[in-house]
Amino acid sequence: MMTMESTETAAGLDTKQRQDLFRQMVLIRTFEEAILREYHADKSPGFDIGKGLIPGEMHLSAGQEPVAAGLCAHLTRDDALTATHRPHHLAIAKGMDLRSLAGEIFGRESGLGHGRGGHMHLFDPATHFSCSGIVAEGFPAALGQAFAFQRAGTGNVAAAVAGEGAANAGPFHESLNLAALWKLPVIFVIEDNDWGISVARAASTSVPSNAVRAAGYGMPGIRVEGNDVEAVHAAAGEAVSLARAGGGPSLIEIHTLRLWGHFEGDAQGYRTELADVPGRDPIPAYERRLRDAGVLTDADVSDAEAAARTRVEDAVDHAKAAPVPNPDEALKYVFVEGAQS
Amino acid sequence: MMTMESTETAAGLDTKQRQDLFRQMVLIRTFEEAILREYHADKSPGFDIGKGLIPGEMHLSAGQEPVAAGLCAHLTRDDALTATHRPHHLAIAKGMDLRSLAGEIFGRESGLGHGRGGHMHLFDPATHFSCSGIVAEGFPAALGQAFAFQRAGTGNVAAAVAGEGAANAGPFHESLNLAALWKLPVIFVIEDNDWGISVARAASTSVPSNAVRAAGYGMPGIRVEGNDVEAVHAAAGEAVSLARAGGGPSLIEIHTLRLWGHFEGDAQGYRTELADVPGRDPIPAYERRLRDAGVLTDADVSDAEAAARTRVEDAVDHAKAAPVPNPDEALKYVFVEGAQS
Amino acid sequence: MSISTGTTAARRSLPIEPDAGTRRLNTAKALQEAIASQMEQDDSVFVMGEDVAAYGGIFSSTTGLLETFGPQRVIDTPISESAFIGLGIGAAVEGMRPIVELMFADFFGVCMDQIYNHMAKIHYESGGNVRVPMVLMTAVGGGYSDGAQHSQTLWGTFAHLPGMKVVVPSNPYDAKGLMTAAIQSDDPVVYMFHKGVMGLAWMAKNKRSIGAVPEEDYVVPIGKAKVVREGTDVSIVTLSLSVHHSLDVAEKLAGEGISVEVLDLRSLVPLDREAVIATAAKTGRVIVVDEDYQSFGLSGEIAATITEHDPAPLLHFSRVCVPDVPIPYARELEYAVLPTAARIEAAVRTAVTA
Amino acid sequence: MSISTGTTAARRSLPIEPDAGTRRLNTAKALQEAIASQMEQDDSVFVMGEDVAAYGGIFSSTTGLLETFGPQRVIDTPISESAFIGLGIGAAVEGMRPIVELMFADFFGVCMDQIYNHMAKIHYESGGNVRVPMVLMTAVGGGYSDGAQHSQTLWGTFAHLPGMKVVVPSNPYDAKGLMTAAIQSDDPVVYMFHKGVMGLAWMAKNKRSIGAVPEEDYVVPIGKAKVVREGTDVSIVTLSLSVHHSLDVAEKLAGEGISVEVLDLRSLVPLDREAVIATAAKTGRVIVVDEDYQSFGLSGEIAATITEHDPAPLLHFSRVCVPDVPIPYARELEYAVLPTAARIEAAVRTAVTA
Ligand SMILES: Cc1ncc(C[n+]2csc(CCOP(=O)(O)OP(=O)(O)O)c2C)c(N)n1
Ligand SMILES: Cc1ncc(C[n+]2csc(CCOP(=O)(O)OP(=O)(O)O)c2C)c(N)n1
Ligand SMILES: [Mg+2]
Ligand SMILES: [Mg+2]
Repeated sequence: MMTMESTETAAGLDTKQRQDLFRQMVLIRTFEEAILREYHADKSPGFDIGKGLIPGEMHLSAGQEPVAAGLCAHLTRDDALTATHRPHHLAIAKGMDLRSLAGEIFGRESGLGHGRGGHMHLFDPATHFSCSGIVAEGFPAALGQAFAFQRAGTGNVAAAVAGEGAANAGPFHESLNLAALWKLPVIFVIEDNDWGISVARAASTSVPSNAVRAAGYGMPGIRVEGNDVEAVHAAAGEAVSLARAGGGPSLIEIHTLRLWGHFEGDAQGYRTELADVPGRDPIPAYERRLRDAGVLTDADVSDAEAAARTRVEDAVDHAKAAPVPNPDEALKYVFVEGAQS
Repeated sequence: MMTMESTETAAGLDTKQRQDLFRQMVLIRTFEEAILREYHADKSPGFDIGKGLIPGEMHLSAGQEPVAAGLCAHLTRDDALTATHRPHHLAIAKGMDLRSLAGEIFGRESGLGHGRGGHMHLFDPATHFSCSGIVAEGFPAALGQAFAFQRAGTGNVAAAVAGEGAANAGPFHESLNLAALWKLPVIFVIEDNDWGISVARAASTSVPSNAVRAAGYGMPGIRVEGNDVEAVHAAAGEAVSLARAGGGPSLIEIHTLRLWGHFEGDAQGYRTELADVPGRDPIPAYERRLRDAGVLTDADVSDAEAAARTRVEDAVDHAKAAPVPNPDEALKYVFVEGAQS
Repeated sequence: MSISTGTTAARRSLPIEPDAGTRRLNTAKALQEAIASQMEQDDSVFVMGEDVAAYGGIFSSTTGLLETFGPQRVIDTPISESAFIGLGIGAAVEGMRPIVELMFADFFGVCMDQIYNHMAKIHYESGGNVRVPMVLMTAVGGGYSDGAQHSQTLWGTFAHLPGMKVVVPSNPYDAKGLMTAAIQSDDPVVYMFHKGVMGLAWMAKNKRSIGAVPEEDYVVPIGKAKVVREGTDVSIVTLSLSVHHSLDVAEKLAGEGISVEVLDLRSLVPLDREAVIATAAKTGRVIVVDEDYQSFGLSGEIAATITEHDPAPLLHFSRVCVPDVPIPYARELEYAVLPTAARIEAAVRTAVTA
Repeated sequence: MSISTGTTAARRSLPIEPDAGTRRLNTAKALQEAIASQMEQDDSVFVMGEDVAAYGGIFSSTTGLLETFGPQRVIDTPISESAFIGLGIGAAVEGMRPIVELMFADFFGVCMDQIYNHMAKIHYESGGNVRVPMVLMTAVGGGYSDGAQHSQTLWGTFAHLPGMKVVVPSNPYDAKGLMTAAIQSDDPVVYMFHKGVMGLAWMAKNKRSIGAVPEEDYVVPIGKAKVVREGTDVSIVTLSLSVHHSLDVAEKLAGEGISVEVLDLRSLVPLDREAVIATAAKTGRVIVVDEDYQSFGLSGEIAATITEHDPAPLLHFSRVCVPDVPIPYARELEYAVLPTAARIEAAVRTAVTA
């Protein structure tokens, strides 16, 4: 296990790449802010989780953009990625069509799953993206995708992302062992945002870093501190290269930040460090850093924000205008062949 | 992780203790040989697994006596132990009544579970012994027993034993994390007999030693080589003392030997090293060592064997003479209170 | 491993379904009160699960318990369901009385081996020598667009597998009485509460999620159904949130002269087969309303219970269940597959004209 | 993630239940042959599980495949069921056609989340965009004293949960045809074979575990039951090993002038409800013989299927199942709870006099 400090990591990134990382994070944040707005727009008076244009549990990823941007910079659309109940940042960075994503979140026929899945169940053949609402049960799918890539000899890789809470669940262990045993091209990524709902990392995990667990599988393990997109980029780059070259899996734990509640409606009364959360927002921090380095101007920032806003609002508008699914077709898609029993 | 070599381990054991370890192993082997004999006595012509006085799958522990003897020398009847589908050696060393054990194996009313459980399902309140036929699913029970002991402040500990195959299953990981997190008095013991049925350790486990995995939970891990009862005794002693003193769990992996097939009837065609298995039998080896050290005489050996034979044949005779369960009572014991639905 | 008998005596002396009185609580509060009272009286009772301490349970099953009983008895766990449910089993085997929460029943697939092969079977396999006096508490049900992995009821799955009792309260009174009975039971009990009957501030509230609850301890016996509305034309056999939809329909149709009897099963294991047979004999027309998947579950068991007793009185049998489809996310789709009042009403109308 | 359509065309052209011919195989061989033939024709088919390679499957489901296809396509796994079943799902999503063995169905509790929340739901949640063409093959059943954790059939549990097809062959012919259909299906199929019908050398052999099997490829359509014996007095609705016990009883009672119809369901999902309704209408007296637990399972589903269609023709309904008890170890106890020929015969005698 190694620890990578954020100061060492800019090396090798050119201006375009750094701007792209910034733009990717802005796009994700803009999307999440729009969903936040739409989600709460019509749930009052008296928050009702089932009401409104976007009903149900909503797990937003604000604060965790560095993970998605830094990791997905190394992945093509033909690589695979599996995510969790908190998937939007990764879906966007992986290149999912924003209209299909928003459509699914709004439960419309235009959505990725024609409204059957919802925000925790995004399956996109175009970007080989999937996710699962069951903690840690997304890991194994990545093994299978990596297995298929390995057999086909495509050189593609699969990334499996989950929270630090998931790293205490059985499938984490089974998946790391199997991936290492068969040298599958998988990159395991743990997003350590300090919390699993209301349970602090120290109350769930017997060791300070999941990266130390990599040694138990004979794979490289690294913990990235500082919620720093460039450090993530560097660590992910090594892991992806290793996997593509046939060197097998790696484990990366990234110390990141859950900027908002576990889900919308979470009052976070349990959260001791709540006061200093806003100050840890990674996007203004990265903006400052790039400005200080002279690679980001006022115009670049407004352009990034405007471009993001245009794409996101287009996706949201499109979703809102799309038809809701036909209730008479609720049983469609249970099976490919034939009706259900 | 440390590795303990067998040559360093005799230290601290007096003659009586060494003889006791030998006697314990002889007792276990004698029992397993008797079950082997009885199991096969009436299954021919043409082996039929469901036939005979002892029907069903039979997983015998011959060759793994050093684990049971070395570990259980440190446990009292009030400590707990959970085992697997291969439980006899541990049950005997833990002090289970041999008649109750044999009675259950023969499926008699006199058995521990009145014939309901069978050889993979031994539950003994007197010795806090339990086992499970589901690989790795025995681990969690030990956490709960240790939790109860911890809350009651009794100083008792729980040992959780399973094979090297089980160490790749999810509950292994979940249990080690939780035990370490809550500093539960548990001793995790992996019996590495090189095989999980027909799957060689190298085909199932991504690292050469499970002891390295202990670091991923922040607990001590040790691998004991040589199938050496005194080395096991030493390692277990440290782990038990640590747990009793409130120091939390440890992991011990013991390289041991499956002397016979996975279960009776296993032709072991897959087993590449079959030819040299008999030469690795730990009991003659220990006998030679104690004889060489001058602490075991011909008389001691015959006495140990005779005493074991007497106890074992008594238990077997008792089981054979006991009544079979009454089929009209097949539904008894589903619930404590009331009939089932 | 020891057999605790103390609370058995205590249970015998508790009132059985006493008068409800006038104090009104919501279901969540009633449930919390049952747990708190048992924890006060019995040190061996403790609560464990994800987010049960500071958070108070995602669906408020444990609100306030941490404050009263402290972190030694109200314990947050890692996301390691097999390990902590198994821990509960091991503690129960040693004489403690754990209440373990599985946050959503939908997650059973990550820990079912502990539940059905261990918790439920140890007593039998041990020939009665080892008891597992444990409560596995879990939230069920949909209706708020939580998708295919967070909206299931799944009680048919638990009830199918032997060795565990299964209770499913529909209202505050039963929630308290069944939880008290569950904690005091020497058998493992799966306690399944529907999110929609808890009376949560942040979810559409059923008007019957608040009701009269005695302050004293009492039990609702495990295995006893209740006729919650008498009727003569058609029987609805149901449970949990669907009881309320069924009562709404019964009230509405009473105005049209259709008399609907509603049987709240309350327990699935043991199943009160006498009550099922009695209502079927009374009306001859049976509708099972069940938020679980239709096939191979509760609705079939009701048909078999009636017909194996005597098929003759049965003039009509139908079911309003989830039609063997994963629960869809979009509201329009989800409400097309849930057993809504509209579907129940249509079924009743069909039944009386059949 | 890609949709493979190649084999769909292949499937269409395969004969459906052709003449059996004269070549006789046992069920295990028939099953192996189906797998081998599909592996030969389609590189994307592979087999994975514990002890499926050198050992050939604990119950001989994969004997000989390693020798023919090598370790890249016949793959032993660690004891990590969630991981390797999930691996199968991921590979299927990418267009492969995995056959994954879960050694005993009893182990479902360690990996059910992958099975029922992932394998079975992805196609639906994706709105039909992602297919999971995977076969989950597993051994079921008792009768040889393997105890409560290794003797269960559990098909009711799988059939209750939507999104996976469930097939249960009782003989060599169906074993081959259903496996071929399962591999070629674009839906996930759970293939449950009873150890007692495989014709294993080391287990009591049922005389019908050897039978005529065509050499060519063919399919037994998923979802089609079969009347394996015509009769007029009473219908036995059953599956798997119990088909043979039922046929034995039917043969015996024919001598006494009692005419028993035996329906082999073969598939549980989809369930051939028409066949169930037809036999019930024909005889009016239905006995379900089921080696699964009695309550909340298959037997209830049969009662509901008949009565929701029309309760009137049903004169008698009864069940011969495992009476909601963990499978006991001791032979005397186990055979007291299994659906033996003696219990079936007694049920038939009761049915015809009722
Ligand atoms: C098996 C399982 N257990 C519990 C849950 C409920 N749950 C959903 S998210 C969550 C916390 C996850 O924490 P972490 O893995 O750190 O991810 P984060 O939410 O912080 O992104 C829990 C307990 C679940 N979905 N699945
Ligand atoms: C969850 C589960 N998967 C598979 C099995 C089948 N099985 C029984 S024993 C065994 C091998 C166990 O190997 P190991 O843990 O090394 O123990 P050993 O038999 O060598 O003592 C397997 C695969 C099982 N009982 N439970
Ligand atoms: Mg987290
Ligand atoms: Mg082994």
